[in-house]
Amino acid sequence: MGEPVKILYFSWIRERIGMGEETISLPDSVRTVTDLLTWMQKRNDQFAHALEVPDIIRVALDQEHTEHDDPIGTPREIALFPPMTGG
Amino acid sequence: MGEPVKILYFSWIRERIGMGEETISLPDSVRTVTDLLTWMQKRNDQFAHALEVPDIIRVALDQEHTEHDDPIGTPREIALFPPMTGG
Amino acid sequence: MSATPNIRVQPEDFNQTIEIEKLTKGRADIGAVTTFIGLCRSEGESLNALELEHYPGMAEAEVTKSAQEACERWPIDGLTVIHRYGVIKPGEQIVLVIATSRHRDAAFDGARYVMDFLKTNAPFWKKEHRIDGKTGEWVDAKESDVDAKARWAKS
Amino acid sequence: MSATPNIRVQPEDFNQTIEIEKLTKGRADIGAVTTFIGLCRSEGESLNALELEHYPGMAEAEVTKSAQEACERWPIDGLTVIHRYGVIKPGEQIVLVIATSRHRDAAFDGARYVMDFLKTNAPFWKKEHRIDGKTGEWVDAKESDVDAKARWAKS
Repeated sequence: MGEPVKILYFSWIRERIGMGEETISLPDSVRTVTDLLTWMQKRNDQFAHALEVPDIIRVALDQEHTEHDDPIGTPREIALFPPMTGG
Repeated sequence: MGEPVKILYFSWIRERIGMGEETISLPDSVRTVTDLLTWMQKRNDQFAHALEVPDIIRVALDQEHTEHDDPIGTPREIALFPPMTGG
Repeated sequence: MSATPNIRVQPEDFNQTIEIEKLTKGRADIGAVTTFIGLCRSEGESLNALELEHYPGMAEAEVTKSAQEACERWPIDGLTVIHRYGVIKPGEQIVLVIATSRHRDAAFDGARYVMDFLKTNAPFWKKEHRIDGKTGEWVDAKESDVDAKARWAKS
Repeated sequence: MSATPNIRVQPEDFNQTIEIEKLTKGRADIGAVTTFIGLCRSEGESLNALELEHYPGMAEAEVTKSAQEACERWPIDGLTVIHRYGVIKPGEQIVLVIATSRHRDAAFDGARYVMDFLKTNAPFWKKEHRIDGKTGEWVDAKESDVDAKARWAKS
């Protein structure tokens, strides 16, 4: 397990998971963004529902957009959110 | 000679000719916009100076832009002006 | 046509807030408002004022024509164009274009289309009055304005 | 870079006249001001309000990034972006972009570029509150917004 990292959830991902923020340690097996989403999905039914279409989930590492095959690295903050609808 | 027609001059064409408006009859030989400019140039030195580069002169017939090979027709109002610089 | 344009050619200044309100007040179906304001620039501090001459009647007609074309081409809900004439000082407003629409693409395209066509087709001419009192030059037309109009050619 | 953008993410409404004045007052070298305002639309009268959620910190950072890119790409003299969050009623303002430049092309391109990138890259999400009191839906992202961003790809 790595260092504890803050995870933020937004929009309907936050609603489905039932919380906006948590601090957890990720298993060493989580090396890429895709690994993170796959691992998250298995945590419980709420996560499974929130992340049921992983392709559309956006993941930011330290407030920077990523692609799903990017390495996770050692961020202080991870955010999961759906496609953006601002403007 | 045709019916008298109002001719308007704008911008530096007006200044070089020394008047903004006149009403004249055009000779029957003036059939196109190019004919008009050629005839105008020969009227006096002021017109020759104002129209010395006929390619850039814009001619409107009844407030509609024309090309130089357009027929003159029988407009009530003709305007001569340089390229526009509004906006 | 999606909207009837409001066109004014006048010596008076204008207030973009009031003009935007006229297009948006009391309706909640407009999602996008694009506004363009053209200002009188000083040219290296040498300009005292611009004098704008226009061809009354044809100026309104040409602006109206380009505004109507924009309304036919894009789903525009409201379009206002105000162009001033007379003596205008550096920093003062010359032209206002407002296009409103449900969506931003139509509002951006409509406003820019009107500006591009107005520049080359509407009979206005600018003469410079210089600070040193010299009779100024008439402003030259720009080739780039002709190019700008060409970008709207339909392929 | 031609200008340092002014970026604000706030719940409060904004006044475009005041924001334009901040960019133009006291200088006469600006010839073009393009303003975009995004408004909250009612959807067939069924919408009571939009609730805008944002990711504090990253929202500002992403808007700043697109604004800086615009300032690098075009000769922009001033660029202001204000994006609201919280509950916004139909007809109210959501987002403001102002780009000023000597010439209109840079002002138009800069404002539109920021809007196109803001739409797909800035972490904001809209939820509908319906008039009938039902918990609304989260607004779906639009494919057309991804397409809009693609038009700025350099060839």
